[in-house]
Amino acid sequence: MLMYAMAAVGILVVMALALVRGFLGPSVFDRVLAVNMVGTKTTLLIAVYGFLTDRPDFLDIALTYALINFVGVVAVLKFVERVADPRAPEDL
Amino acid sequence: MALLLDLLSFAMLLGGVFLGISGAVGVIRFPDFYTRIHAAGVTDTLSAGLILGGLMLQAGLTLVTLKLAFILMFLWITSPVASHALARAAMHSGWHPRLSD
Amino acid sequence: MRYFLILFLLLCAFWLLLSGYWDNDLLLAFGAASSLLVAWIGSRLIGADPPRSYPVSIVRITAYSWWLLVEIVKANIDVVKRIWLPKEHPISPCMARLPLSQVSGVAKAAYAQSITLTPGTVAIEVTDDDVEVHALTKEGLDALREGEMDRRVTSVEKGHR
Amino acid sequence: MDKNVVLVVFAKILVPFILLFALYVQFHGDFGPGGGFQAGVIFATGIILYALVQGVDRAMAVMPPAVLKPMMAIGVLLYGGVGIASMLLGGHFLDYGFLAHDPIHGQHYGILIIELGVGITVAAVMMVIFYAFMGEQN
Repeated sequence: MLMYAMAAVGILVVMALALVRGFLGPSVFDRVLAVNMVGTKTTLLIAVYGFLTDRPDFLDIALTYALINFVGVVAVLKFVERVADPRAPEDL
Repeated sequence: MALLLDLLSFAMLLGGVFLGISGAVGVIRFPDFYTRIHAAGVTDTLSAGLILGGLMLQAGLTLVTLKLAFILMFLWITSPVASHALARAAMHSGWHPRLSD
Repeated sequence: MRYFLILFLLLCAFWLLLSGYWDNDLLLAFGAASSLLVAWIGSRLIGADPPRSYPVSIVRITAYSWWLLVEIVKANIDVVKRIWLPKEHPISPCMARLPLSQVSGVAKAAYAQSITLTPGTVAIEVTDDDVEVHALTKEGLDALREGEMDRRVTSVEKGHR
Repeated sequence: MDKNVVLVVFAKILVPFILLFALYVQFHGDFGPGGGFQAGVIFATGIILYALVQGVDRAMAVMPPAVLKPMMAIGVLLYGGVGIASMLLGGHFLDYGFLAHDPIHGQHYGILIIELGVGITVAAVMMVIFYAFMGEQN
């Protein structure tokens, strides 16, 4: 149990660091990169949490989260490509 | 045997977390967007692989392991696609990389 | 039709592995019905351009995957070194257009995917006869330029046709 | 994101499996986490991924709005129908126990059909909303 807890805390630290990059920016792409990273780490966190609480059902949720994260990033990129002003992507 | 397996999966989880933190530090530390993608790549490939691999060792030869393998396959297919789409979108928006020399 | 059948069998296998209830008749029936429905939708999604070749050569793909896995581990170690020890291992970001020798779009995508999957190199743009790569270091770009990965992907592709 | 080879190829490979995963979540509602709502969302996500990569027109050719709009109603009717059926068979609204001779079986089938109704409606509504958003931009 302890090792799952440690892994979960470690993943949370990674997510916090990714959030720092998300807040710092400077361009919208850095932020999307950070969001994508937080998303994949959330997938891992859900999987580890499933083992921590001994409920392997959580793996379905992890898979779903990974899927939604991927489609979300693709959708945001499509939006950015349409809307972004090429000269000033940091304004978004 | 069980102890050995526990130790091995503990080592894998620890290694995965270490790589994750390394990648995150790289994402903060590297100078421009395109170099940060490489650092994020570390957390998406080997870090995820080690963490899920450590869990697989604990689950043994069951369908849980298989589901973990599905998650890993999905992550390894989608995260490079996302990185590539991100880099491509940035390049198309005229966000030029900082190159050495 | 061929695509439909292959997809149907793959989806049935996927259902069985996801579900794990292999003795529940109701769920098995739902699985067969779902696979049939999705295979039908899937062959409509492909539309007018069904894939010409199928990944028949499982052996070649497995061999390539192992090689790629080793490359990924090596690249990860390299990038982690450059993150923690920037003095000893400085980064030198660079870009180049590298030629690619694959014919089909699937193989080109697989090559670009392999490039991106190894940390330290990212494929930015894939065109008909080259791929634009951003690399963290000059060494990484030079290693890619030697073209071993390109050759290996192409040989897997040739194994299909 | 026009003509991104990598995205197109891998979306093509992924979408059928995403759709099957949605149906898996749909039918395993009483065995694990999941059920109609989640399944509907995942199913719609698969089609939305296809639409983002290949363009809305091709997605509309496979999942035409003309089919989706009746589907939204069919799901709700399925839900309501089970409720009415259980009333006709002597119970209260959605009193599944009366749907079969054995109340346990009745509850099982009742929940299954209701979840199916929810799933169909949610998937159809999500896709129609997405089409509406994409239509506005063009």
